Amino acid sequence: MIRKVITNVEDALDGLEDDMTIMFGGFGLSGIPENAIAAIRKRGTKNLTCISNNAGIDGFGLGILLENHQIKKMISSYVGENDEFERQMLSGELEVELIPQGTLAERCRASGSGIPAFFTPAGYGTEVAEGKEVRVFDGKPHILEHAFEASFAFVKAWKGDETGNLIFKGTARNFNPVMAMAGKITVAEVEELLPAGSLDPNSIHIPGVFVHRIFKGEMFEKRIEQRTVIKRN
Amino acid sequence: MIRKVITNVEDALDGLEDDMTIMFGGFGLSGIPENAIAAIRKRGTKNLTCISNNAGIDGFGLGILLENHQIKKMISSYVGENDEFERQMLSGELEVELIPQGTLAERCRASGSGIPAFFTPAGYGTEVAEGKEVRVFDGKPHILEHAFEASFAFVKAWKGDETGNLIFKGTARNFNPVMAMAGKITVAEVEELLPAGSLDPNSIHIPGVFVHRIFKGEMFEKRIEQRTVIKRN
Amino acid sequence: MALDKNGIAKRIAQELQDGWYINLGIGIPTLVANYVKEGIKIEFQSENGILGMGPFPLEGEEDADLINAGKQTITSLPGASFFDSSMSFAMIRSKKIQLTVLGAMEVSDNGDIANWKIPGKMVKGMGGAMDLVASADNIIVAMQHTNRKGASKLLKKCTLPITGLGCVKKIVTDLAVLDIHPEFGFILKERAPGVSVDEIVAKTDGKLMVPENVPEMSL
Amino acid sequence: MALDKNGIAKRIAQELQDGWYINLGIGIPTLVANYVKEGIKIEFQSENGILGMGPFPLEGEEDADLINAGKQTITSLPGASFFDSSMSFAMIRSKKIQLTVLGAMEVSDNGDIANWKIPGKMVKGMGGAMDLVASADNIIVAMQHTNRKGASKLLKKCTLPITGLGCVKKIVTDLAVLDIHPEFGFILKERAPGVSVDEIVAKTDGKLMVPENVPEMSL
Repeated sequence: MIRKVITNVEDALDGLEDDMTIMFGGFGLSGIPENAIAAIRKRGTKNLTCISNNAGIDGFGLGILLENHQIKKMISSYVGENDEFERQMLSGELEVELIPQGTLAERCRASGSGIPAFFTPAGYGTEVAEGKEVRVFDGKPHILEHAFEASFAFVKAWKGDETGNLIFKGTARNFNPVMAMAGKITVAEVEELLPAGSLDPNSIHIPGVFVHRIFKGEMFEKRIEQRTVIKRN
Repeated sequence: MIRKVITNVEDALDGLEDDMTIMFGGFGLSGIPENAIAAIRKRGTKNLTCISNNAGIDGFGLGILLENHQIKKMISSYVGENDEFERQMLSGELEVELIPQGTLAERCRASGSGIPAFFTPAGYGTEVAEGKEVRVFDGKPHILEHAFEASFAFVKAWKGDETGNLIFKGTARNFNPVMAMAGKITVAEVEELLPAGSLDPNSIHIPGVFVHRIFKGEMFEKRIEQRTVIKRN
Repeated sequence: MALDKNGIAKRIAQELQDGWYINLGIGIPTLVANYVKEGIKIEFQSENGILGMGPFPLEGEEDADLINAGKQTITSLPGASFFDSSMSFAMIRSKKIQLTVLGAMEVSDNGDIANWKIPGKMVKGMGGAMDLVASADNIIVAMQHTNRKGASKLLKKCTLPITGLGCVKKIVTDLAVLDIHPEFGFILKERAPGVSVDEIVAKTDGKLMVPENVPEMSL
Repeated sequence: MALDKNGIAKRIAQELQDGWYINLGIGIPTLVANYVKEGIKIEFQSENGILGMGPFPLEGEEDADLINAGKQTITSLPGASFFDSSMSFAMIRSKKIQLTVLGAMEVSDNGDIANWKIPGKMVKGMGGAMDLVASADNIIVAMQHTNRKGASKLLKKCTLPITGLGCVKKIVTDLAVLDIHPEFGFILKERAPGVSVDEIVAKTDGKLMVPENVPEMSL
């Protein structure tokens, strides 16, 4: 488990098969595993169930898997900003399961923590709670939510080392750490891949034990979804 | 909530009363809130229920509260190495609840995460599971464990800033972050207290939102419990 | 005259108290940050993973790795921290955020809110809204008093799928400030400048309590 | 001749495989780290919050902020990471640790283990043992074959309070290496050098399967 460095992005996908459930880190387009997504597009794996907070945009992020009809189902908290997504969803081609964002994060974290289920107040009284066990704690109703199971988790970090330790940058951290914890096979792509001992052991966000494969991403476009700025005067 | 800096350790204990349940970070003697413990000893607060992985040693750590008969009950995972503890426990003066270490940590984390209860496999089939709900997930029995409630959490960090952000050092991190998350009032003592903006926002272990009071510890003895070394030849 | 979006934001900003951590939703709520009173110290949380969020960056200083929950480029202020999504919702669910401001399609007179789904239309998802409304003790809704067809958004019972039950404490619309009381329903607290009580009564469908004296907002 | 503690540790070290993450309990298990084969790369986890634990520090270089779960001063190796207790048990419960070695007072022939409490004696607590045995897929117990009174510690059923059920896969004692099979009970795999099968049979109370040929350990 400790020899993790992959030099060829295709090797990072070894074992990825049709019909699998896989996770993708990122929030909007920030911190998404661009290189893995491109490689999955190239590999052509089909009928994927994808757990990802968002579904990319037309032509970028998970949008490129959607337009190639590789995704059977999306499990997300927010899926706006994507025409192809809307078309496939309305035509019934694409299944969509919407989950409160905090529950999505916690179900990933639970999966990577050996916690099969937990209670949360989020979604009580809404259609999210339908069919779920309700229990009152301290006078407040909560619903029982379960850990995800995912064959692969694809995450993107800023820096990584040969032992798989990961450090994320800014808000590109988002879902990446909890998904890194959750994957049966976790594949991390990083901007900088360093020898063991290069990173401060006190500043590691995700210990290498959770990461099975790591590679330096060939290219990070890092597209910005909403460019909001203050004009210089 | 944002003006948090305390200059006088007594102020850090404001509101601490007899019969409260309070948490103490640390593992063995490593990373314990020495200054808060000394102040509580001085304040003389009684009948405390203390949640702490260990119970200190004779004359140091929680040992000084034990010998002053301030602790009614200890909730811990391991309580060896303390004669006064043993004496009080065997005489019935001190109540002791032993909890698996991972469950102890997760019950703190749950408390600071708004998760009232979760399932864990730890302790199934043992006396720890007595009276607890058992549920099978994926063929394996788990028990339901609940979040703690603690009026105060006393934690020790390496560096902190005025907004309450904390960074821990080495394995002195241990229970400190999850307890910091869990306290109704969280009091952090730090070796270095810096102005806002001094710490890298990417390297914060516990965001300031969880910390209500912060002060620079006057003195850290940092006693070593088991000094194991390799002799120089 | 009815308030514009900035007017609503400005009125909500008056509710902000020194020392609060605040989560602002997308849309009008985001504008609240522009009207924080001088002399009070607050921190903005964005649920994608930042505390201590600052204003938009100067042109040319945008960073794809630094966005808010609306996917807009932002900056961080001194004392900020970044964290992952589970930590972000840990602080939300454990009530460490003192104020949540968000938009709504409908609010009922018992504080239910619907703001994530219109049957028959493309559903974008609830994002973090369900987690926020399920846990926050202090929720202010920022919205128009009526929808585009002129129908009231303040109802006896929400007709759209619910986001959370009995959670809204205060509403600021283009016409009024209203509190929600578990027994009395909407309580009219303030009118927008020049807006009559009659207009507000006419445009409110849910149970509404109108005190004898309803002052104009001072903005 | 029966093995000493270091002999037990040495034999267990032969089980270590390249690439494994390993958690060593207090006592004999800790000694295993001294006998790791050349050429294999493993990492030691200590549940108080370190991966990549190294040997004891050189005299004078002890750091109170760097200890193992036995509260001993340690060092960290290149590639190490520190983390909090919830993260530490997250990796343990989610089976990221390939091998757990720990001591025991009793093991039953169906793999139950008792190692935390003797009724009537001062109880020190289970520490992380219950979490470890409840989740680890690969548990080796390191212990003496008999207790100080000469009674077998390999039993039909544990008499002491249980730490975990049906979890032990292998036992290395001063006398033997035994596997545990859900149907056949203890299976004698190896004898300590010079120790007879008869002695092992005599000192084992639980169900024991003895193959025709039981080789001596090669240490």
